[in-house]
Amino acid sequence: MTTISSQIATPAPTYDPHARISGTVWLKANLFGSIWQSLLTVIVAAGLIRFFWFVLDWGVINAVFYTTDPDVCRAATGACWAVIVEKHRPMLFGLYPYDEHWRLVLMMVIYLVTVVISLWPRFWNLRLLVPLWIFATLSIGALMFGGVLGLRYVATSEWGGLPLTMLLFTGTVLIGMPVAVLLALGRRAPLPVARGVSVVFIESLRGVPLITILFVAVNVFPLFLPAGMEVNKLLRITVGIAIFFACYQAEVIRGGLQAIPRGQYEAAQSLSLSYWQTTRTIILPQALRISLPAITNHIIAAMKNTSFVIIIGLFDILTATTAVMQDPLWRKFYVEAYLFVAAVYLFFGYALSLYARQVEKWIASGRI
Amino acid sequence: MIKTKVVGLSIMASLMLGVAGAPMARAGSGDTLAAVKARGEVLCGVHPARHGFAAPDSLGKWSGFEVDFCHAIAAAVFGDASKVRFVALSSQQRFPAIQSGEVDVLARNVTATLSRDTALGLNFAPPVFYTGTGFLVRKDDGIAKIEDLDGAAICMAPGSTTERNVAQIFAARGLTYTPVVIENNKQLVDAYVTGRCDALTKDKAALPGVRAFDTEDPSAHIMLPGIYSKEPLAMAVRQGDDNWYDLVKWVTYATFNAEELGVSQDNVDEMKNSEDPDVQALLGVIGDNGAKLGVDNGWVYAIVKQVGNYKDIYMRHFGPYSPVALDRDQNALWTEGGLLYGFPMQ
Amino acid sequence: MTDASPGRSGARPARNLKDILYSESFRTVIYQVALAAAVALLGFYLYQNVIANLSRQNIATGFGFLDQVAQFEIGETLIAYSSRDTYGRALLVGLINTLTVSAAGIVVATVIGFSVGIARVSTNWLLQRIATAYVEIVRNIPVILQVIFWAAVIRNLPAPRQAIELWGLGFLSNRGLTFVMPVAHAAHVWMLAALVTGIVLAAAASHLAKRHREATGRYVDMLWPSIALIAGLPLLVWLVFGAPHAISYPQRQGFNFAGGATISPEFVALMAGISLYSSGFIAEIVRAGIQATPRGQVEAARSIALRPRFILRYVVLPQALRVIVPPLTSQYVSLIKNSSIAVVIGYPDLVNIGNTVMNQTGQAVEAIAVMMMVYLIISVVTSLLMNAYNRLVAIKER
Amino acid sequence: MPQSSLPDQTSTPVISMRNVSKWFSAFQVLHDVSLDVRKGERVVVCGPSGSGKSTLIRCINRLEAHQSGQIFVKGLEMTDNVKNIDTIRRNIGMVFQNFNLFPHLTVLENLTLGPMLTRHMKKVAAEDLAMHFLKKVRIPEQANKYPLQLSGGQQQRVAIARSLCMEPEIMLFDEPTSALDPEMIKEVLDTMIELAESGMTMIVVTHEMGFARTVADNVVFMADGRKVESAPPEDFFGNPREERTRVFLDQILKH
Repeated sequence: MTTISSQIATPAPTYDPHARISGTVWLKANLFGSIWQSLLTVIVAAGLIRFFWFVLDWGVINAVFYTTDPDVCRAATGACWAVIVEKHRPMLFGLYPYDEHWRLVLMMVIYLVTVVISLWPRFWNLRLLVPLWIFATLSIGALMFGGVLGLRYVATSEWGGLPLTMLLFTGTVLIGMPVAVLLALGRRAPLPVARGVSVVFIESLRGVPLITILFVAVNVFPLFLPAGMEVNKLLRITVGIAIFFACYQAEVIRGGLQAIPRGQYEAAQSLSLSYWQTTRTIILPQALRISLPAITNHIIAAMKNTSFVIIIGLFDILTATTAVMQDPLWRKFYVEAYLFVAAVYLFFGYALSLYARQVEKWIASGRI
Repeated sequence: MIKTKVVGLSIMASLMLGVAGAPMARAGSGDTLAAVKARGEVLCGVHPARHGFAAPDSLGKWSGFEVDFCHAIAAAVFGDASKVRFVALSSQQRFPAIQSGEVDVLARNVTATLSRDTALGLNFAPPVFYTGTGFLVRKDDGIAKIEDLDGAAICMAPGSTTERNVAQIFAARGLTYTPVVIENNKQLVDAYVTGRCDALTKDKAALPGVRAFDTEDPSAHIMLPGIYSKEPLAMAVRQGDDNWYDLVKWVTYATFNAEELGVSQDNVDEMKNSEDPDVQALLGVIGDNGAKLGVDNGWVYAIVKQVGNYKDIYMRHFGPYSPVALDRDQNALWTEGGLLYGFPMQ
Repeated sequence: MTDASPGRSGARPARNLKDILYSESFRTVIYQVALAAAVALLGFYLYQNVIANLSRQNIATGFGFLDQVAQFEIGETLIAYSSRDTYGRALLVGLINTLTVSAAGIVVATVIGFSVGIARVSTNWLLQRIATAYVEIVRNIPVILQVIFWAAVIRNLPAPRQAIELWGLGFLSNRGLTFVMPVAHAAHVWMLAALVTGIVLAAAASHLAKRHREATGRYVDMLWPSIALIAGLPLLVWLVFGAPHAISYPQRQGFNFAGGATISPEFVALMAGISLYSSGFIAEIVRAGIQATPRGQVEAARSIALRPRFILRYVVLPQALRVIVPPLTSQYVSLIKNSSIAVVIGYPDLVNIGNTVMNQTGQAVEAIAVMMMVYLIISVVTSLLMNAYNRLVAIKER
Repeated sequence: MPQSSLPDQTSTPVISMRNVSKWFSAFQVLHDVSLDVRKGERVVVCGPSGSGKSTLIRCINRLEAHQSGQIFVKGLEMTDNVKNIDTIRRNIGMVFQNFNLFPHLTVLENLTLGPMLTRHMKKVAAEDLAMHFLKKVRIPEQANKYPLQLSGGQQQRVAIARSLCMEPEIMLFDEPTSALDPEMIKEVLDTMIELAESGMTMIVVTHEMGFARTVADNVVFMADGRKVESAPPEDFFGNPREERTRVFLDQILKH
């Protein structure tokens, strides 16, 4: 119980944000405590001002925001944000047939709406979520693949850009989390063989770089299948990233499992609950709550890890951007393009961590 | 935990060694042609972006010299050249992809060599394109011959025959160089264009495409004259499936022979009425060439009608008005001093 | 754990079949046998498929290729290598390059990470905010994007002819960083030996000083004598050899620079990318470590009148390191693994060379197996070292 | 070991332990313990810490497995037969020292979990049952709170109610009051006394000698894994036979 109560007891804040302190006191305490402090503050502030002035100068004042002529950009001393305007479609959608890009836009809208609704506790009820996900899966599938309703068929090898990143990420989490839970349970199982299998699996995959796992998924795995059997490459890659993700996540969940006091198992046993009943209703709900912050970190890491597919030539948003930056006319403005991609990742990463913080609050207040 | 890690390690090691040390045995062959027919399309492994040979346009439609040979196979099998699915393969992925059956045929700038024929378990159809190692350099560096590249940084793709050829070319002349080896083609070209390397080396035939499409000012780059190695590019299939190999081989010959017999995309319908027995056999008016290969007797007609003969294909992508203009040189028929020699189709 | 020692249960032997079927110990065995059999069968099935696939297509197998001649050159090697060496040696070159870039990356990441981590808990609000922003940004941008970005930055530096000159000490160009280097001299080996000797002597002297202090209670400050030993001995050797001071200056020559030493663009880009990325995580680890030492500890140390230096040395550091070192090690391992993205920008690390080998030989299974094994060994060795360290510093508790 | 604890009544015991021994690796925690508990009987087990009293009752519902001897519950032998274990556990409720409530479930959910999952009761019926027992332990108003929002005494009463929801015939109490602040001990003991008065068969491991004196039919004293003495409370407190019992009682009653 101590673990849960320590979860609920929020750490005492170092300072009370609502306390009204006078500005001078605050300044003295935080910026000008001593001579050295003040000196440091001045130097840092000077550097900061220079930096922000540079950003303003380069990124706003002298920047070109819209033009179709790269020479206009060349003439400017500031940033060329026009490259993003000009190239946003190949960057965001990769090799997907140009005329069909509207399908990807629609897909992303459906995807984001579905995800946002699913993350909202108010809508956590299966009668809403199950139809929603069936609808989302079917419509996203129809939009991405086509071949129905008069939509042109688009093979997975032509998918790309941000939608691909989203699908890889979603697939990784949806496939990886159950695998992670199973591996974590296996590693804590009363059966030595199950423990052994899980340990070998987890440790050998955690010991190698993701790249080698992608190599296996792309180059070696097909050899493991009987002749004539084929598994879609995109699926193989997704499963590869998912299993890699699961091995790290399993260790996090194991930490949560270890934190559950023995008494919880005993109480469940004395109520005559079976192993799976105990795991499902007593152990996992607590273990997942305990390890939530670490789980979130790995989920965000999984999103970043999707970018590794550049190595095997999948056209995610990063690969697509590097390809776009091949255009000799716009090549010079790679900084702007990569900043844009970085901003996309930062945005989604930040959104995820904000949500995770909200979930922790909900847990603390007993809402979930 | 350490103990378990070590155990895991040794288990994995023994697995890997077990796979590798397995005895070799010849097993029955798969039937690719039947599989292709059942699937309704040919899976063709192509280069992700090599102008002139294979590249998707901005609408995602593939075009190029090798792409057309994929279409030719589809035309032969289905009578419909469009029944192809293109699988873009990096140089690293190409051999595992054909070995594992991810693609039916590799039309991806593969140089036919002995070790690839044997150790990789490939079978090579007749070369469709003869080329050699070429070097793209900046004009204002004042490089005129290979000796001028002494000490240069040279960009190249890993695992290509080029990588080995350059090592030999330089070693034979007592020259040194620094290889910059990058798998991702975009990154590779980028490294040359931005000036990381003094030279970009690829198959000679691939360099004009880079110059035309990837450099800011194509006229600022030149290709070194001379041919430094043999690079016969050929379509490759898996070993152990002779029927499929035969088909790919004869599709190649058919394009040669059609050109030799003067059967082109423009005149193929008229030529169907030709009195020449060779033309008649070629176009399936007489004989049963198609049946012997397991396809429709009008297979060559379909190829020429929908894709063209060798010359049609060549001119479409390397003709004088294409961005990647290339002289035919060795890639002319034997009758015109080139190396293309189609076996008789009797 | 749901149940204690199922193996030793059962007050009396089972009497009939039904009893056996329902007995917990029997079920435990059955489940495990079933699991083991399933795993074994799956393994056997996959193995069979690989063998069938490889042999049907007549693909070469085995590790014999490691002894074949590689026939390709490698851009950066720290050991002698030419295209006439074997694939095995080429892979070794790659491994050494992996370790080199990782070692450099670890040093840089640690320096930045500790600085930022300390700034994160600084009492200066401004500095603390900047450190926080830095951590959030470098941690949340994919490492591969950072590496590609730095590669692009360096490629877009001027060509050697217009190289940026660095105060006469070197040049920065799209061929990397070229800088002055002392001309190799026999003295250098001896200086290195002197350095090692100096460190050993300094350690011994400190130990003696400690014994002296324990015996007599008198404190001898060994800080400056130690510095003198470590820095002075090599200096002395250098003077003995007549102070060889020939220095090789890089000169523009042909396509590139002659003389001096050069760090390749790929090395710099890769190292910058992976070390900046890791530095964000290290900063967080350091912050957690610093905050893990309760204030009371420092106050207690002050109350027994320890000097600040001793408070740091004997109270704060040991406790902080205990919190910092384990996650730091796994961060190092992950940095080593991240170095494998060298393949994207063309630094010849293990994976990049392995990639070439895979292409040349067509033996994807074996080549990938070699790569995986090497990384697995690296991480196992690291965790062994880690465990040894943990045993060393573990707080003795009951 | 004398078989002195066998009561002279003729009805068959609901719990019967014969020469039960248990080891934790090399350490023997139970030495040939025999004990009979009849229907409606209230047994208090006491003894110094580490004497094996908790282990003893944990063997009865197999939270620990004994290694020799026999345990019968309602005539069914406790072996490693999973069916027997399940049947026996359904008949036995257990209350722990640390309550072991499920902190992520509300009080009501804690109570309905067992009936719904193992007895396959409908949700409504299980909630009715739960409210019935919550009223019995006098905290029906806390039904929708989370365990950690309750006081220790309230939590332990919820734990008792949770066990009762399984409608067991026997209740085991493993030091139910030793984790509680003094002012909360009484409310829990009161609940237990009411339960005893309703005729429940109970085995209680406790240091509350007052409870033993007023409620127990039989007091068992354990030391070093052995059953040292077993007697009705008046004999046990008034005239202990064994020296060890006397020493123990002296220590515990002095304060």
